[in-house]
Amino acid sequence: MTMKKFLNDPSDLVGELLSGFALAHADKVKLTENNLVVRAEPKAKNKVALVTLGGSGHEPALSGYVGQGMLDISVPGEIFAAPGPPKLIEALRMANRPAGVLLIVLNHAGDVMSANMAMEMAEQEGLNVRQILTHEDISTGPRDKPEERRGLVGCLAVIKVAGAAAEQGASLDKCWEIADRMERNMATLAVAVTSAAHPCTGEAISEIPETDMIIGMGQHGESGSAQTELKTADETAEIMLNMLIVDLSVKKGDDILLMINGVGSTTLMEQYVVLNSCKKILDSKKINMVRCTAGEFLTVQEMGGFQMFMARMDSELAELWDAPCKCPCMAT
Amino acid sequence: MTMKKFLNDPSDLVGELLSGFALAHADKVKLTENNLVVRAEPKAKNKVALVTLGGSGHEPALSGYVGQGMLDISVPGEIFAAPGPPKLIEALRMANRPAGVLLIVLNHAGDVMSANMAMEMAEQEGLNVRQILTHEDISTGPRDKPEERRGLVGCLAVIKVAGAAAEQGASLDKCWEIADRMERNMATLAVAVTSAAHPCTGEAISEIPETDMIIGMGQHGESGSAQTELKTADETAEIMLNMLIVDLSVKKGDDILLMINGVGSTTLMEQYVVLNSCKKILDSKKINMVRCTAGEFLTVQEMGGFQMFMARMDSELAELWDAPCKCPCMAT
Amino acid sequence: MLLGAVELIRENHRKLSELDSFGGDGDHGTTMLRAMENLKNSVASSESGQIKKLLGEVAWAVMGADGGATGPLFGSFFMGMSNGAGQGETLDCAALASMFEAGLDCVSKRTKAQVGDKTIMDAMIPAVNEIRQAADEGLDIPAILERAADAARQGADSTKNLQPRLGRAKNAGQQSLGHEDPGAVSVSLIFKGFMKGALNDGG
Amino acid sequence: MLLGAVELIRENHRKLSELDSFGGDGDHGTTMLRAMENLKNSVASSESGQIKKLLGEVAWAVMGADGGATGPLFGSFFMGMSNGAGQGETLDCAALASMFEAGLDCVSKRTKAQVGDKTIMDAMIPAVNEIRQAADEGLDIPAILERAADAARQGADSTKNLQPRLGRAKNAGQQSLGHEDPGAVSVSLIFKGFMKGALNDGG
Ligand SMILES: Nc1ncnc2c1ncn2[C@@H]1O[C@H](COP(=O)(O)OP(=O)(O)O)[C@@H](O)[C@H]1O
Ligand SMILES: Nc1ncnc2c1ncn2[C@@H]1O[C@H](COP(=O)(O)OP(=O)(O)O)[C@@H](O)[C@H]1O
Ligand SMILES: [Mg+2]
Ligand SMILES: [Mg+2]
Ligand SMILES: [Mg+2]
Ligand SMILES: [Mg+2]
Repeated sequence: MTMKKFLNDPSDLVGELLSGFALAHADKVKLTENNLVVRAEPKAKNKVALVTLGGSGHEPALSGYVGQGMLDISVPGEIFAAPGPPKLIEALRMANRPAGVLLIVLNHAGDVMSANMAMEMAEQEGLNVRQILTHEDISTGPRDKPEERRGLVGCLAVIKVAGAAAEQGASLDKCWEIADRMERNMATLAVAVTSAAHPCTGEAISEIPETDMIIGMGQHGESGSAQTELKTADETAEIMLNMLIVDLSVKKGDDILLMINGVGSTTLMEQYVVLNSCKKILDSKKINMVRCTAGEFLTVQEMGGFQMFMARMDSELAELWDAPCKCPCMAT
Repeated sequence: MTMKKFLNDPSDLVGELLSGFALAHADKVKLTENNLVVRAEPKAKNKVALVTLGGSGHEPALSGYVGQGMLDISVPGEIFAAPGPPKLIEALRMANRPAGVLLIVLNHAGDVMSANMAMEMAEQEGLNVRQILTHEDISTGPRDKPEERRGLVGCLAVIKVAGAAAEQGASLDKCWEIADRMERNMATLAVAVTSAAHPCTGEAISEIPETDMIIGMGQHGESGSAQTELKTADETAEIMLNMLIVDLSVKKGDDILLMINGVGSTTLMEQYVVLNSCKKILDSKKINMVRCTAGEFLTVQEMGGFQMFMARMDSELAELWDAPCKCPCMAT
Repeated sequence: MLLGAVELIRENHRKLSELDSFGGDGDHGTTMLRAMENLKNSVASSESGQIKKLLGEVAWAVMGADGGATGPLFGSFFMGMSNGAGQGETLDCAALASMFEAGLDCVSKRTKAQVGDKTIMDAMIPAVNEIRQAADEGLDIPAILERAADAARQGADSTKNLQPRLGRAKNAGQQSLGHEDPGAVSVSLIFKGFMKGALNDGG
Repeated sequence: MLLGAVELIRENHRKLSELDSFGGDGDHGTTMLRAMENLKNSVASSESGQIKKLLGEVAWAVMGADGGATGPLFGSFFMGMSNGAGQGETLDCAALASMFEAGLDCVSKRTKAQVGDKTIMDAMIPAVNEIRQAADEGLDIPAILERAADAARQGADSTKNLQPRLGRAKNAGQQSLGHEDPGAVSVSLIFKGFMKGALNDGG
């Protein structure tokens, strides 16, 4: 199967995509000389700044969430590859302020290494930065070994609630506490049905048999744990919900946030159908889906499948989830 | 190739997708008993109401644009099939008010027939409705035969500017005039690279050779006019821009709005790359891209490709384009 | 009479969708199926024995199937038939012909399509003309409908060699050459169903 | 010495990406290529003849390739070598060994991976150990690097039969069995490149 993407020279890909991104959303973001994505109108200096980093090719993540109520700086890497420490330390220096900086890092080897190196440098330089790691992929490790869990779409929830807290003037410690509370109460599980092509190599990034689906497939098409034949929306939702409920020990009467994240070619139509399936099942279990959403928040090129995200919510988290935001790819 | 979609019984598909849609966006929209999509908080009765209709399977269109600053009621049909006159007349009755109702119709046989029949009934009943037809697909007919041109993503621009005018309290005649001005000054061209499966039949809705792209492919995979081998983003942008520029007689120094609409599996990454290509080309032609955007606004399931939309803008249209809106799938 | 059509569409909907895939969007069978289910339900729930009223309800039900072009076109056909029907509970042959002509008239208001455009009209126009002629010749209703069904079938067959000039399939160009127009085939199935239905329930 | 590595990665980047596709995300070759282009540019633009300074610049350039895990790991290797290098413009064999050991140390700070985890460490640890041993045996620099290259190559080969326990490929399970770890192959190519480079430019 030939790759059918609209591209120019793949070695300029990230630069071109970021330029196009900045054009499309010039009212909300701009690019620095070094291709960091920053707000068009910076946040007041007396409020905590949020910074994140991550590979490209997952649009609208993560730069699509730079803006009022969410991120201050996004540090995009190359396709599926975290940015290196040089860009990240530049971003931390730029964001640094007395109120402090919260660095949100998804648990993938490259992101963590870059973040750790930049954090060491930041400490040496006396920058005021705290780090939060997101690791909620229940398919890659048990809850008591968070270091084995990958960071999936859950980063969005963490950015949303911590970003809202920062916008409201919360301290760095408070923002960190909010982010940490969200992080400890969330879980994600992915399912994949079709592969995608790596935009630079043109090769398929995974192999999925014609009639199968793979539960637990990662952000970059890394294989997952369970392979079964393709199931209906109801059946798939039931399997995934049950795994998330067990992982989070969600009980009858608990309040949860549910998010369906389409990873590429799975249609919004299907995401709504799955969300509707989830609602029926959760109702039958008397679990309260107090908030929910569906959409393409963090994609893996044109891969088919979705990530199901669940989080136990308290009233403070729900309020921060609802708080207004104005970002290129998320606004209320 | 087996269809790999997360679905239940296809005969309930539209109902399920609408329920999921309403769950995901409960803060902005709700469903009537008869599955019309209406605003959660209705617009003041002294302002013009906007109504549209269209087949399902094109999510987020059209119901994703119900909300403040855009539509009041969306009448969703079945998959790829316009709703019939019974639902539409119900919507027009519901929307009817002294300030009047603007009905926006995309030029497809079914939509137009339903709209005409409903308009005849509305007239008999004395409802205060005016209709605007969008037909901007330059691949299906010349500019002087608008009735041959299909309605593509341009409906979004019409809804945006007319919706903003309505929200600001403009009269029905003024809203119609704005919609008509936008409509007469816009043009769209689509390109397709991969097909999609019809969610009810499971069959491919078009056939595209492995290494080719088809310029002029319609909203539902209907074949287009020109078939060539797959080209780079720059080359594709050049071909499409030139055709749009000729059609609209855009001249050096003109102000335009450009919109890249991903129709399914073409990534946001690619859309940004294409937008960036367009900017370079337009700069070289000294045409001012005063507004632009990219995203999945009106899809054709998981089809690969995009629609390129261009409109000549004046300052009033640009201001209305910028006006705030709060809809499930478009917000500023 | 009407329910015979439901049965035939149900049996052939896959083929109709397949025909619609040569340049169209591949949904005509699904849509006709939905329209016919609605038709069946409306007949079942109708309390009136009056043909005019029944046809009016059927028209609204068919249009309520949200079937793109199909709903308004086939709905208009029944709506026109309702307009053209007398107030009674039975029909004579002349009234039958007038009723079908009114149906065709109502469809003509919705589309400019003529014979040769590769649409439903290629089957519907000859079928309705044939009904008038057969009625004028003094045939009985089952025989009239048999002639209509034949004419519709021939009309549908003739679309094989046509290029579409209207509707979604218009831009398909060559793609649909060699294949019948799905809408015309639906019309022929419906007339065949009327015929079968008329033989079964006698009218 | 360094530029020999650039050449070999350039020749083999497709194979490296392919190896990364068995359970990884298929980009390792692309990433290494970018890192090596950065390395080359930084060597070209470096104004210092001092090894320590040059390696520091190289380390930063490699990390600046935004290469996921690869940037920090290989960057750390050069960073450690820079830390371990003396102030001069040439190296003796013992200093060479210390320099490489410092490189390995710095990488070890970034990862818990050991021999057997199917990562770069399967090639890097034996290669650096071999350098120390060969230096202790009194060999000259090209010979030392030849021994290192062999050890790295053997280490990379050994990853074929391992299951990954760290990094993105971890969850691949069986998929990568029978295939070498791409990172380990890169390390072996780099050491081979060092050897070739040392033969060419004599140091
Ligand atoms: N303008 C028209 N006039 C007459 N018949 C039409 C017209 N447009 C479409 N049709 C008929 O409708 C059929 C397609 O119906 P269907 O697939 O159900 O609707 P859609 O084209 O909206 O998907 C065509 O085969 C043709 O017979
Ligand atoms: N935690 C780790 N420790 C040591 N080496 C690692 C680690 N994670 C990944 N690697 C090495 O990196 C290689 C993959 O590199 P690359 O594909 O460039 O990065 P990414 O995994 O971010 O896509 C693996 O083959 C492995 O050798
Ligand atoms: Mg990678
Ligand atoms: Mg249709
Ligand atoms: Mg059709
Ligand atoms: Mg990789």
